[in-house]
Amino acid sequence: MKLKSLSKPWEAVSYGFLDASAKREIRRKMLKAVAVPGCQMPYASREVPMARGWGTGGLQISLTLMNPKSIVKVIDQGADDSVNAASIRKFLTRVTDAKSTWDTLEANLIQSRHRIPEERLTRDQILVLQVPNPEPLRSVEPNMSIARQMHADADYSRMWLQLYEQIVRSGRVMQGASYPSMVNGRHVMTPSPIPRWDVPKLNMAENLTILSAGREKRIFAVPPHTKVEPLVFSDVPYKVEEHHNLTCARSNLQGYFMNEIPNEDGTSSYEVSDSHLGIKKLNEEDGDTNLIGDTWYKNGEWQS
Amino acid sequence: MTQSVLEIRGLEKSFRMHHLDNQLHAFSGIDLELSQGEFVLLKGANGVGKSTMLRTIYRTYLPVAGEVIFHSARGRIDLARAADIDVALLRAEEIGFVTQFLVARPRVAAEEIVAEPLILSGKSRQEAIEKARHWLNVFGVKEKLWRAYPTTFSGGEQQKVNLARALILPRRLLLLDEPTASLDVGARSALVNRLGELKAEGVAMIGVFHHPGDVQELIDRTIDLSVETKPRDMEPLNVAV
Amino acid sequence: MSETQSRHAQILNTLARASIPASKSFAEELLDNIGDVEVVQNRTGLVMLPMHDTVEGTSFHLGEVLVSEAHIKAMGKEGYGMRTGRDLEASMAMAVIDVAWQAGMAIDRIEAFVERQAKQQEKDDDDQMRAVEATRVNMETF
Amino acid sequence: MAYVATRGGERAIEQSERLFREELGEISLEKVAQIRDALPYLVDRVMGEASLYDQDVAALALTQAGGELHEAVLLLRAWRTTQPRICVADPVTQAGSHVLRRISAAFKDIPGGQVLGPSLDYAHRLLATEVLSGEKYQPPAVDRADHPAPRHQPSVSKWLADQELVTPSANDDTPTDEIPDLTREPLLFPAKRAHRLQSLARADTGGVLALGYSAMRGYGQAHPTVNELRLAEADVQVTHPNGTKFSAGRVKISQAEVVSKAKGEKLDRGFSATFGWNEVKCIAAATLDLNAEGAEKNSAVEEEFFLYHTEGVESSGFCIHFKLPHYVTFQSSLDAMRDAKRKKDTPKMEAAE
Amino acid sequence: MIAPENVKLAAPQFVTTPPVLTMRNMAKVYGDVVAVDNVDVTAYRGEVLGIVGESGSGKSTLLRMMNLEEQPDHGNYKLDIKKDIDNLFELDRFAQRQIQSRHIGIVYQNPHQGLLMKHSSSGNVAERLLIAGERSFAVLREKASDALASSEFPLTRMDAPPIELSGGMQQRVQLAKAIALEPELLLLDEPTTGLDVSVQALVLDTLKRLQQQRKITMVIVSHDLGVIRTMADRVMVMKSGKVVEQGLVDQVFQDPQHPYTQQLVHAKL
Repeated sequence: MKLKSLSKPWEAVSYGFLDASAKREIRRKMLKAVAVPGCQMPYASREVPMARGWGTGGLQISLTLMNPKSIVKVIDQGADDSVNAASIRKFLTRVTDAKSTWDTLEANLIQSRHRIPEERLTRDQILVLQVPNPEPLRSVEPNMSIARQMHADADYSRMWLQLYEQIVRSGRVMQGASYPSMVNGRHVMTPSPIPRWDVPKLNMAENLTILSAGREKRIFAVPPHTKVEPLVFSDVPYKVEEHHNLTCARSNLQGYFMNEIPNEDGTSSYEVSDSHLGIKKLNEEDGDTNLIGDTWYKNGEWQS
Repeated sequence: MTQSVLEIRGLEKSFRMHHLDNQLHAFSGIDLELSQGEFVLLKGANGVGKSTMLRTIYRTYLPVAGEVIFHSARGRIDLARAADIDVALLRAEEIGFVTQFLVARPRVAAEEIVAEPLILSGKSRQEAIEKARHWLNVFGVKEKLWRAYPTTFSGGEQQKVNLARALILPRRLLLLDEPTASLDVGARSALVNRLGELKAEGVAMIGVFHHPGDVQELIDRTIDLSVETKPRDMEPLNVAV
Repeated sequence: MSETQSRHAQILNTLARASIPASKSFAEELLDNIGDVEVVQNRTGLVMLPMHDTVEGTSFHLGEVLVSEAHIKAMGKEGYGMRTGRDLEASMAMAVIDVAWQAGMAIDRIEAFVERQAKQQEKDDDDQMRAVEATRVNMETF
Repeated sequence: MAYVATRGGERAIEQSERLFREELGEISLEKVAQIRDALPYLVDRVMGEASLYDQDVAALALTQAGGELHEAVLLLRAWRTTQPRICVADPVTQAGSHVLRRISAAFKDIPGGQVLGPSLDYAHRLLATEVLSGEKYQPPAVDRADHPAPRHQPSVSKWLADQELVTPSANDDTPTDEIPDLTREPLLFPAKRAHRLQSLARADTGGVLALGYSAMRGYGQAHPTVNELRLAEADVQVTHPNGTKFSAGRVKISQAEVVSKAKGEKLDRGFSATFGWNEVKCIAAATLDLNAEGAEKNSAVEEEFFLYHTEGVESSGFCIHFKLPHYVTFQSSLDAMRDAKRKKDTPKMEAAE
Repeated sequence: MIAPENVKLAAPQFVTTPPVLTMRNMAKVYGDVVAVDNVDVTAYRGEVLGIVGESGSGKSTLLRMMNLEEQPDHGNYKLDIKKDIDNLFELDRFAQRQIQSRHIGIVYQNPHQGLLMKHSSSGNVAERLLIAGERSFAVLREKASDALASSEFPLTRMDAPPIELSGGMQQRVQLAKAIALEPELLLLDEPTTGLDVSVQALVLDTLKRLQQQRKITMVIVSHDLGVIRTMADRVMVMKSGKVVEQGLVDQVFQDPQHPYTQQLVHAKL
């Protein structure tokens, strides 16, 4: 008998990369987050082989939720082929043996940075949003301890004040993405930096949305059929980006959130931000039918 | 039978000066009764404690013994022992203290200052200002000054504003501490007229006058403090109310 | 602590720092006569290392130390090896020597091996600490 | 034929990584060993910040990251997540550590004496340029003393406690399995002391130095004096299945205790320790610990402020994440700006409508 | 003989409405320092209660307790507006904050303590209204400008941040913020200390006018006897955490009973 025959080869990585204790903690914190919609639940947040700020929060949720039957879609700024989305998708499928897709309708798990797909999500889908700054109060109160107390007191006057100040200074609410929103009438959350265009998609949605910040170690959730109301004054209505009349230069889609592409002559052209929606449109023109599912906006108008 | 307004019995005032370890005696054993519409003159040599007595009745000075029974519209009360808040209430509604000094406030017009007691007593602003202008006129303050700030007025003009303010509201009891000193003739006669009116309305008054001749016709009784009490020293502090 | 246990501790201390090649070849020799070996555990892993803070006496984690671990059963005894680093065979060698010592097998040879290793470790420590002693600042200057 | 987008992204990231690795060249066991042996203090720093002690793995991380410290620390931390946790060793104590360097700046002499150990503190920082001309630099050997220094040294802290100059530390009898661990539970404020010290042990050296230095320069409330600084080796004390305790080997640690110059009757103290030999981090971190009590909200010496901002993996990660595309959020802001500008150009404010 | 203490403790005979503010046995110790030593305070509707004393006398601590910013070691605090609550200090933090934000206004000596210096002045006032749940932008504008106008703040500058304003104007913004919700109780902590004498007079005048117009109950803390004499109806004199004397403001200033008050009045007059 030799030592070599007794000893094991040196290697060990758990299924889904995270060890069982990490997944258990994250599952528990997700349950808590679902139980108190919009309330930030602290979690330990393990280090994963990706830099903090690059979606490690979303990644830990996906790794915990995924199994070999999962079909995962990863988008960054609306695009499946953007570099970071590609990198995360590669890692997720490598450590879980799950399938990946670009099609919103086909996926049962969607990890996204900064966008919600234009096609309506269903009760069988989970949306995981990567969150850089989970604290909506950060801009008015950088100190986490004080901010936590403000949440406990439901004291959001500073947030309203911020909106007041913007109107006083600029004549309108200047908040771009990350529009602070009241969840279930109790907790104000940041919907992660999705554009204002996407915030209504969270309100009374069919799907579960989990928001996770790896660097800041917070998980929060919008369960299905939960109210999500952007903070607005009763006499100053909420306005989404004025993209209703823009047309995608590549797919001819109109009335969806667009990326602006500066042209050399000083003008701009536009390209639909949900890149796979554009691909579907092109494929429909090539003869495929009914590729595009039900969408939240139609011809630029919100469909309630 | 006229109704009694003030009954003073065995009133005594002395000042304890802790830093000098000294007791200054002002007066003691004062008895006095005052009825509605009665005007009593306090007299006596300088330093005999005339002003001190007015202030003791008003509770600017705390009596050390005796009673100061005041028959208020709300009932009978001993001012020597009344709670501060009650004294404050009576001062706002029933007991006036008239001196020659005005405590003016910056950027408040003469008519506003005069109208203030009426406003505080619940009169409408318009009514109060109208009354204030009337009395400013009576005491000889020129119309162009009504809306000016008394902080910029001469001493004499300030005094007129002060009298208009002090006498605008009918009181049950008026304490008069040399209100005529250094008044010009016109204002003085206006004051005497006003005091006469108030007396006729039933206001009880007790006063100290440098020249009692000014109010001779109003005086019902004179009390000589030099006889009533044995003064030993002057008042410790002479600060305007 | 019993005398045996205290001796056991000394042996384990020495084995954990013993020369890896020497340990391995000595263990291989022992293995020939050990019979069936059940490997309960052989892995690398982390040992949390806490420390006492001198200010408030709080225990806190400095971090984790990478170790290799081997846990075996043979001759009715449980052999155990753990040493810093990732060499799985080195910890296995330690476990083998340990189980043999506990079973009373080749006691003289094991004691002699441990003795040699302990002497060498003692010599290395002594050399290091004499170098350190040379850096002592002599404060009795006047 | 269906339209298929080119997978430009995936190809680009693949080639980008290749380009980086191509420039670094081959990585071999020899290369890793060379880095481990030639740069022990850098290896120490990486082990400390990753809070994972193993010189070989740390040297590999450094090699693989081309010496990019934050990348090396991240590599190690991420790898650490894949390793099972076997057990918790017995706590390292002051009395039990093998001391190789200990000095006190608070006292001229201390019980046990001032032992300089390995240090460049008094060296003239002259470059050995002759090496670049082809000569070898051979360090002169230490003239060893005829007797060894004592392995263990008394603690200056204990002496201060005996003199009633400090409040003696209570003995923490938390079972080792229950010592708070912020890699398994979130950091919340006010932080448990164990969390604070663990976070500082893992903190980025440069970050701790910058904030600690700001406190030393006067932005803090207490000025540190080094009560005792130690470089030592500590036993990893574990338990055999039959209950016998033994040391699985030794690891290098550094620790510093600083005291404030007395204001009241007792000295305030701060403490820090980390894996590897890294004196500057320990002194700076102990200074932050010293200043934390009663610190003003949002000052650099407030616990929440310094713990959040010295987490190297988080701060470096967040800093480089700004390289990721942000055109959706940028677009959203542009829309608001253009609208506001339009409104400014027309006289009436919508808000006033 | 009439003992001054008996007069002070006499139950009101004519004033039958309950006091707006009643504090009993308030006590607070910091380390070895007794900041407030079993103090009783009563304040009636529409009156101005002054508290004088040197720094360290406990007057500011007492005021902070009135604002529910500071919890006492023991003591009982009742506000008439919350008749059903026997002791506000027994409420949880959340409930205390509700009362603080809706029913109590405060003006601090240092505008930095009371204001967001870089937000607009109107926004500073609007924040109070937002806390109370106002959600109409137009109403916020209107109410904020009303409060600023009542504080004699020039409305042309209503959106200027306090940091760009003079000290006197900053105090007016604080005042507007304090009165925006028409509180029952207005607390002033050295509101004019640090201002030029002329500006000080103007601010005091605004305060006085506002107090008279709205019949607010006001508690003003100052070490400046002149301020107290101008503003207060009644005054409490504090020393080393204790109330050594209280009375009508003219009485306390002209016929002080306690050796400390005599010393204070002689020194300052």
